Amino acid sequence: MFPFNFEWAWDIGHAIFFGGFWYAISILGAGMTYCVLKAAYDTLKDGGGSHH
Amino acid sequence: MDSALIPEGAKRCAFPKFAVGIAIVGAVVLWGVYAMLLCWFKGLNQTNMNDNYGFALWIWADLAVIAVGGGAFFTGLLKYIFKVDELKNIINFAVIIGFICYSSALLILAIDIGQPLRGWFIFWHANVHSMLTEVAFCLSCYFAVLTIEFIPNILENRQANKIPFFHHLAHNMHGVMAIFAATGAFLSFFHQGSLGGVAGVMYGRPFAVREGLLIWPWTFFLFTWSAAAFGPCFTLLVTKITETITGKKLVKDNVVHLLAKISGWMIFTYIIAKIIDTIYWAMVTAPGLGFDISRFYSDNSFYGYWILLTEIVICGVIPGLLLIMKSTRENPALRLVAIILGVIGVCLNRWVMVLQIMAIPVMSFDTWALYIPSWQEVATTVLPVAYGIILIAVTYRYLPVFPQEKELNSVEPAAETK
Amino acid sequence: MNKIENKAHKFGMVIDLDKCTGCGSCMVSCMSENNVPFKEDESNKKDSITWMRVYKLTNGKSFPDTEIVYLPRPCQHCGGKGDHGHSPCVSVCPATATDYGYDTGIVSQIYTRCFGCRYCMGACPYHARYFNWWDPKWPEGMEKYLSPDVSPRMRGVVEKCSFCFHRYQAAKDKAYYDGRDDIEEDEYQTACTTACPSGAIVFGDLNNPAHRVHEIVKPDPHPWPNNPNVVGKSRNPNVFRLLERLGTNPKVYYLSEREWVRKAGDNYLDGEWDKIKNHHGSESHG
Amino acid sequence: MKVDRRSFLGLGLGAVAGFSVSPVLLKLTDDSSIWTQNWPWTPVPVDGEVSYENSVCSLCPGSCGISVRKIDDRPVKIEGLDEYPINNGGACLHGISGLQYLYDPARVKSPLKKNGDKFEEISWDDAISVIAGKLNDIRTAGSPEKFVCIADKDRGSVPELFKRFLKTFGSSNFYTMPGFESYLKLTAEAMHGKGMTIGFDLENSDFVLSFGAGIIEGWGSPVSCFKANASRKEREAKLYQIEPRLSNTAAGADKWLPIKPGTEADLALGICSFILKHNLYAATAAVRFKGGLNKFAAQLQNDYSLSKTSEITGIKESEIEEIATLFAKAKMPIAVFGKGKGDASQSLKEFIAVQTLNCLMDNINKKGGVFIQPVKTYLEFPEETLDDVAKEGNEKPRLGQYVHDLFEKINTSSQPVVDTLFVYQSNPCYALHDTKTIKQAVGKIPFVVSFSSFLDETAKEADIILPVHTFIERLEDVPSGAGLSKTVVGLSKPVVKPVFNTKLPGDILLLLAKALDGTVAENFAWESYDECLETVAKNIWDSLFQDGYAILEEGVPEESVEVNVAFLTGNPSSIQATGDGELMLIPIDNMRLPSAAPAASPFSIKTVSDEVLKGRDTVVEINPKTAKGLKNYDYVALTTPVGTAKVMIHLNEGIMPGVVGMVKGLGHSFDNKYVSNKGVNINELIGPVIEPGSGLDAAFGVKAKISKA
Repeated sequence: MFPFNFEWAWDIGHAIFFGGFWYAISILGAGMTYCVLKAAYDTLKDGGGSHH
Repeated sequence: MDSALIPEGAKRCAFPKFAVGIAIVGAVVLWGVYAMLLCWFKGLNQTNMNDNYGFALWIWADLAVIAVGGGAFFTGLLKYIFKVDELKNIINFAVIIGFICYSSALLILAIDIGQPLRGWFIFWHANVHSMLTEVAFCLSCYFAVLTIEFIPNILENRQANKIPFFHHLAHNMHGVMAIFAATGAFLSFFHQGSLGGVAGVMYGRPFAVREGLLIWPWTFFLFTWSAAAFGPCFTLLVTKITETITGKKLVKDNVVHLLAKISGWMIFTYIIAKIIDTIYWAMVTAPGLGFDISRFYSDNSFYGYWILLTEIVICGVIPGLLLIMKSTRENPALRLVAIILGVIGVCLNRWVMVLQIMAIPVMSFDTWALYIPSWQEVATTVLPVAYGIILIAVTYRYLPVFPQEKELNSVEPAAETK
Repeated sequence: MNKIENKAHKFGMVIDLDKCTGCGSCMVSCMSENNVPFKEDESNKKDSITWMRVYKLTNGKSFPDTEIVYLPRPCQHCGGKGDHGHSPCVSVCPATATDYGYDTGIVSQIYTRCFGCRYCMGACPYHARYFNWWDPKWPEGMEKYLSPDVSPRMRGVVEKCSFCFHRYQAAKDKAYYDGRDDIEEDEYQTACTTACPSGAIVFGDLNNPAHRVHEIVKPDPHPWPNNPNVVGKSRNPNVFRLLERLGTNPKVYYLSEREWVRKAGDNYLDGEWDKIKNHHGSESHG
Repeated sequence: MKVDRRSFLGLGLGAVAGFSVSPVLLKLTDDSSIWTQNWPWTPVPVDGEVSYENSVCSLCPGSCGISVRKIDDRPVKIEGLDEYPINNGGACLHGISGLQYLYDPARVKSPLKKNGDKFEEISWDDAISVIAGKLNDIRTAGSPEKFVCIADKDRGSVPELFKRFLKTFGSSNFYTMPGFESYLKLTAEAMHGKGMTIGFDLENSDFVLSFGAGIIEGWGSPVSCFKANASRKEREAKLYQIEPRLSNTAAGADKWLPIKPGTEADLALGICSFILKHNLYAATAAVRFKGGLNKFAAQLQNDYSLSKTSEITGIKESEIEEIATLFAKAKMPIAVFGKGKGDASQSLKEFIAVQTLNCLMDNINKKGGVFIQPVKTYLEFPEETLDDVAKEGNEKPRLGQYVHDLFEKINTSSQPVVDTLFVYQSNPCYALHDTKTIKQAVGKIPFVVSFSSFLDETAKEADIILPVHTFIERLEDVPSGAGLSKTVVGLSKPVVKPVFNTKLPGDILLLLAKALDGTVAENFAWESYDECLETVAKNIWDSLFQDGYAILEEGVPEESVEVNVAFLTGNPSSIQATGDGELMLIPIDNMRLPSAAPAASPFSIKTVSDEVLKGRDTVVEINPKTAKGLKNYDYVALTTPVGTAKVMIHLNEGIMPGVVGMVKGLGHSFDNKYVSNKGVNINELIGPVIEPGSGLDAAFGVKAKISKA
């Protein structure tokens, strides 16, 4: 799963498979990071908790 | 008692009644958990699997729940990418069903493998040429997507939503949901497909093997397609069951009709492809390996042509047609028949592609191998069903799952049923 | 690249079914050599670990025209379609726990890597792979006879015949120690081969024309015209492989003068056998 | 409150998040998988230095050379010994499984004494003194002939020591279990003179006509036979197999001739008759026949015309003609006898009838023929000195001719005829017909001593069990026999130190002798069995010690042999099976199952087909025509005059209609769960049938009924 695993090979199979995998992971990670950061920002902007 | 958690304006049964219901299903869960622990601590000798039946009931259940859970990705795809806006009224529920199905699938896999503590080797020491590797990666990633899709709905709980951070988080996640849904659809395409590929690449098994496109056998595409086609049937079926149990209408007819229509056309096109695939396999692939297809359906006490007929015609062609035609589709009874047949059809397909493959002798001097699962296998297979019922009950009670519920049930004070 | 290819072995065996008596020596020699466990009831052959299993075949005729033959079935060490090393099992293992040795042609199994998904077992049409449904247990004291050359397998993993790979390693070590480049034919023989009282099993390097197994099998280096996935078809009319038409390319060959036995090695449509039975490798290279 | 809850929540979530990203989880995951790779309950064999030791296997009469691979002092693998004159590299599954006997759960770990229903451990000293006391009492009472011994065989230094022990004690009652070798001697003695025996040069014969001999079922010296059988292909030698069932031998033969069970002798005589009638016999043969051939020929013409033979045996006249002609026309034909493994119950008439075929073709003492020669001796024991008690005892008649007579006598006599019984390395309570009566007889004997490595069925009936080393722990001479064309004595060497508190059988006898009154002790004056063996085998000791074996006789014998068919001219009737069932139950000898002692090993049981043993049930074979609607693995009750057993059915096209085939070697009942309590012991269903003229138990089967259970 990482280049340092010994069965890793720099071949087309690994490139496509793990390319797709890490790409998907990145999108999910980036998306969630954005949501969480933005939510934190929005919360602070609202003025710390009194949201009624 | 728990009224503070119940969505505003929604009517729910009394807590004790709810608690009793959960306890009953919970007992089933405990039975399943006991069987699961037996399998983990004593090993797979607790099952009736054997060296001919390395894949058995569990793998069927796994494939089946993933297939019927396909409603989540397909509905998401339609809603977020193809902008079929009506589906927003059922997407929450589709996601919850998907979440249940996929979490169950992962649990079953964790019980099924002989060395659960080494299960992560499939990621760490991945063999990228194996369809099962592809399944594991895409399945896990897609489960993450489903979780992400499920989170906003949880955060919309009356109490959770009062917390500003959660409120904003849910809001923001809704904003970028299309990206998640697109990723989910991409991942789903591959893992549904690679589950089909698991069978299709077994070129030592003439019953399973298929020719295909590049590295993907035709079963790859058929599985994706069938999951997209029959998944919505399951979503509709569970919605119907939930409506029946709660005694409330939860989703408007036009939404149901739309999803049923899409499903109908998907089933219809899928079954044409499946028929072509079956004919080609029966006339070309298998005979090329020395097998007349009668070999796969005779000389044993269970598998006959009836299974092929049931899968393709009774549970494929018929539901497809019923859902395509407006008159039958909009007839509640016939629609129900169609979606039930559809769900049976896809489950039967997965059965055939797991258990019948294992049953059929390949060497000329080998014999049919039939097997009956042990109670431990049955219990662990029932476990996800019970867990699913509990999760649906809890989410229905505490989360605003059905946006149209309030509107559809505001005329009269609803009867208090669970 | 070429040099490495030339040096690559392709170990295989040919089993003379006319000589095999079904005595079971190969099975037991294999069990003893490879620390195969046993349990109280081994009569359910679907959960009985026998890397080498002897099948009993009959010609299906009724008394008194019945004939039987015994067919020992080790792991076939398939080369996969086109003999490219993508054996049915190797190509499906998700965790690279089974591998194809391009220098030996041997399909290995790494027990500590296997996590027991059993996909390889489903993919193998020969039932050559076995799962450890139970913890291996020996009666008190009997574990003293276990050989350190092969580690006993833990519960929950798949195991199978390795062509006694440890014997290859030992032979190679000895050759290296003696300052030789390569091993001799008789230095590396599997436990089943040496045990067979009838001498029905011949083991060696299918790539080496001087080896007996090559002399008997005469493998065709070219793909079979009828099916390009099939490579290494025997040019000996009495030699066949199990399920050859699937393109698995086993390295275990069988020899029999009886036609019904050769026919039982594969599957044929009605009437097909008579058309196909005289195709023995590509004629142009005979 | 609100703030608290929130900070608590935050703290909790933070802790979880922190834990998740810390290396702890990763480390735990990794550690747990490493743990699964090294589970403490999965054994790890200790490595060490590799060495090989050669020895001889004495599990069966085959006497194959073995090579034992050792890691330091642990034997880990038994293989056939290359270049050994009997098996040359090959080995049978039982020999290869040999190490499992070493650590067998049913091994007797120290001397045991029965107390009520249970055995108690006692010391060797106590065991010896108890037994010696008992034996001295017998001698004092003046009835030394009431001391009886049963051994597995009668050749080799250990059986000789037992015989010597008995003789110097004053008893002639030494018996051996039925074995192929004793039948060979019996046949040779009846036809060719005292002290003779028979060997078959199978590897050089071009036509083998086998009357049910399981040449690849464990007959004779199994590995040697396997080799001879396998080389048929290259030698273009033919094998014709005559038996009611498609055994492996029949399946591997060039032709299988199904015959009505128990009529093999008639077929052999029918073929003799045909050969004589058509003058197909060797011209040189006639002179060998004592009293000429004419009278014998005339008798055969009368009793065994082609049509009559065909009627008796169920074999077509044309086929009898064909085999008779092929046999007679072959360059070097051999007819072999001894159904199955050649041990257990056999008929002397059948042996003689078949051997007459060999004599008619005059392939006697020719390459590829039958070797008839005196039994080779190689041991030289000093002359016994007998005291009066011994002399008197030896004068008294033996209690019976064969071991089954002995038990018969014990059961029928009102007086106790046996006072003390020694059972050495044999299991009559399992292996003899009608085991119930055998056990009953053993129960009547006041004092039974078992010399056994395993707590088997007979040992369990004993009053004292003296545990002996297994073959792999032993020093012993192992003479071959078993119908081989050569006589080889191998030396079994202790390749491992005794695992338990056991002794060599020879040493036990020395200890016992020293504790006895009279002249017994002075006849056993050796320090140890080692010294004894080296002394008595001095003629071949050098070769035995250095090469691991000594060849006593090899090549074609030069003896000129007479043939006496008086037994046949006495016109004995053929054996009839007892009972009134419509089916005939016959035993099946299976290479993968030892039929007597020692019992199967876990490995060999594991190889047994599920068409033979299924779970705890014996599976019997019947022809689908006989099945009458029964399906595979249906339960049936199998009833014979001797007993009833619940068994499963397997439909087999390879067995004659009307015949039920049941494997030998199952149904053990001792403390080894891998081997015992599986299936039925066929000897519980068959009773002895005594052959007139020979006195042998010649039961080839029994009439039986089956009914759905």
